[in-house]
Amino acid sequence: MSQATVTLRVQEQDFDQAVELASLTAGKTNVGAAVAFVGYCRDEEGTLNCLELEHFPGMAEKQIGTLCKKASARWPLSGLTVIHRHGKIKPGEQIVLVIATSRHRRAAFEAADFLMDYLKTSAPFWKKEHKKDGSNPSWVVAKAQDDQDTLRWEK
Amino acid sequence: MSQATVTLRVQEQDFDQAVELASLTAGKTNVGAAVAFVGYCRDEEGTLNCLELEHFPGMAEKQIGTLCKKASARWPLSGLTVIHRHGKIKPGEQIVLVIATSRHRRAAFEAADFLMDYLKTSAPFWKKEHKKDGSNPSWVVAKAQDDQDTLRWEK
Amino acid sequence: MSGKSIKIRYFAWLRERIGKAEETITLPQGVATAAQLISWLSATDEGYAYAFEEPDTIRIALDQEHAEADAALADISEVAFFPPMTGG
Amino acid sequence: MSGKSIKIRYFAWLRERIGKAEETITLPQGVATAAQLISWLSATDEGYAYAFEEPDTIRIALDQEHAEADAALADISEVAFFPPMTGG
Repeated sequence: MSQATVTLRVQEQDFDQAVELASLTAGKTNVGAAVAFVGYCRDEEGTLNCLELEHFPGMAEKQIGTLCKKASARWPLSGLTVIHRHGKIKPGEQIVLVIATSRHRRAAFEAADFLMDYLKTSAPFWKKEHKKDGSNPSWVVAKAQDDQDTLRWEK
Repeated sequence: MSQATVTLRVQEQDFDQAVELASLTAGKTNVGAAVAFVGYCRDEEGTLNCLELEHFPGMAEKQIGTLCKKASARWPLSGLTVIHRHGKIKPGEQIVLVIATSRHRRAAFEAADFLMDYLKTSAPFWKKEHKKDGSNPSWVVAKAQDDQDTLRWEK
Repeated sequence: MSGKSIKIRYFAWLRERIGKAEETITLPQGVATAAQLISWLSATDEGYAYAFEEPDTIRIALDQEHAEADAALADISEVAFFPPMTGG
Repeated sequence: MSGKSIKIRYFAWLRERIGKAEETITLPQGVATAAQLISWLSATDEGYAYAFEEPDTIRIALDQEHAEADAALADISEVAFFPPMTGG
């Protein structure tokens, strides 16, 4: 089994999902499946000005790197890309990208799913909501469901 | 729960994953997660000239439409795009695209995964391999694993 | 009393073995299910017999919906036979 | 004998409640674990007491690796305290 190509970035600027996907697949004939996940800033009520993502520089990259290693060891991946933004992000904008490529679809699906579950619960990022009405910004509370989701992989 | 926007195409020409993803997400603030799956024509040994995909016109669209309805009924999706190509496809080229968008990541992951499993086993497409050496083309044999995979959803 | 007319379609290696993509036949008396149609076709010609030599592997669609071998043909206008699918 | 020097970092609402992002302290005698450091800090000031009022919700990283509250600080140069993460 060849080693997966891992790309990992924690950055303020936006990313181009299509460019990242192409760089994992273009000209490759050993990739049968790509699963790309994009997480967006939601605002269903129309009350959000922006999300502000605080992160722990250094530890964020380190933790995501550890997760990528775990995923590569568990599934036969050919490539793995994780990009997580920080700073202020407007409704509708992209927050996070995970792409997993593999010979087979099941590995690509599971690795991307696994990475998103653990990114949520172990990568040091914190979201703060700034409302349009100028009220005090408030920290997003972690969901018990996210911890539950990671338990699916502990078997 | 609002109805999911469903796009479904069976076509010979290639597709642009990024355009399809953008059409499900651009300007939307109720989408929190997008999962895009792309299936590619593999050729690890370098012996394949092309895959030829035969399909049952009419039934293919009908079956995929039924799968999209099932996915929309089972998960709270905002959008669903399925594009399946037929005809001759070269190594490295795209064969199939599934995109699911939702407020939450779990619904998007599961719906895309579900659709791929059932596309494999219930959409009327058949792959034939044309080798570079000019030997008789051979039909790809269905994998028992693909049937197994669909059982995951029958609970 | 003349039997009803039904269209039959073949795909992938069934189409190749039988040597045609479709045909329209008059359903013979006593052929009421897809399985019976397979038996009747197999008895007519070596190409059909070869195509249907392992009936358990044959998938069936009646009017473009997946169906079991014992499904009735009474209200059906199109039967399709094909191998297990390999799309996606 | 003087204690060892350790850097402490705070994130999100812990940072806001404590009013600083980081500080370097000399580990007092008897403070050997992350939990003991939380207790000691909470006793020094109302801001810390407020930040750490529910110790069970506080997550801890030692030299940028997740750690439990009873983890030893002996070989550690940086401790970080933060709420449950909400990235992704």
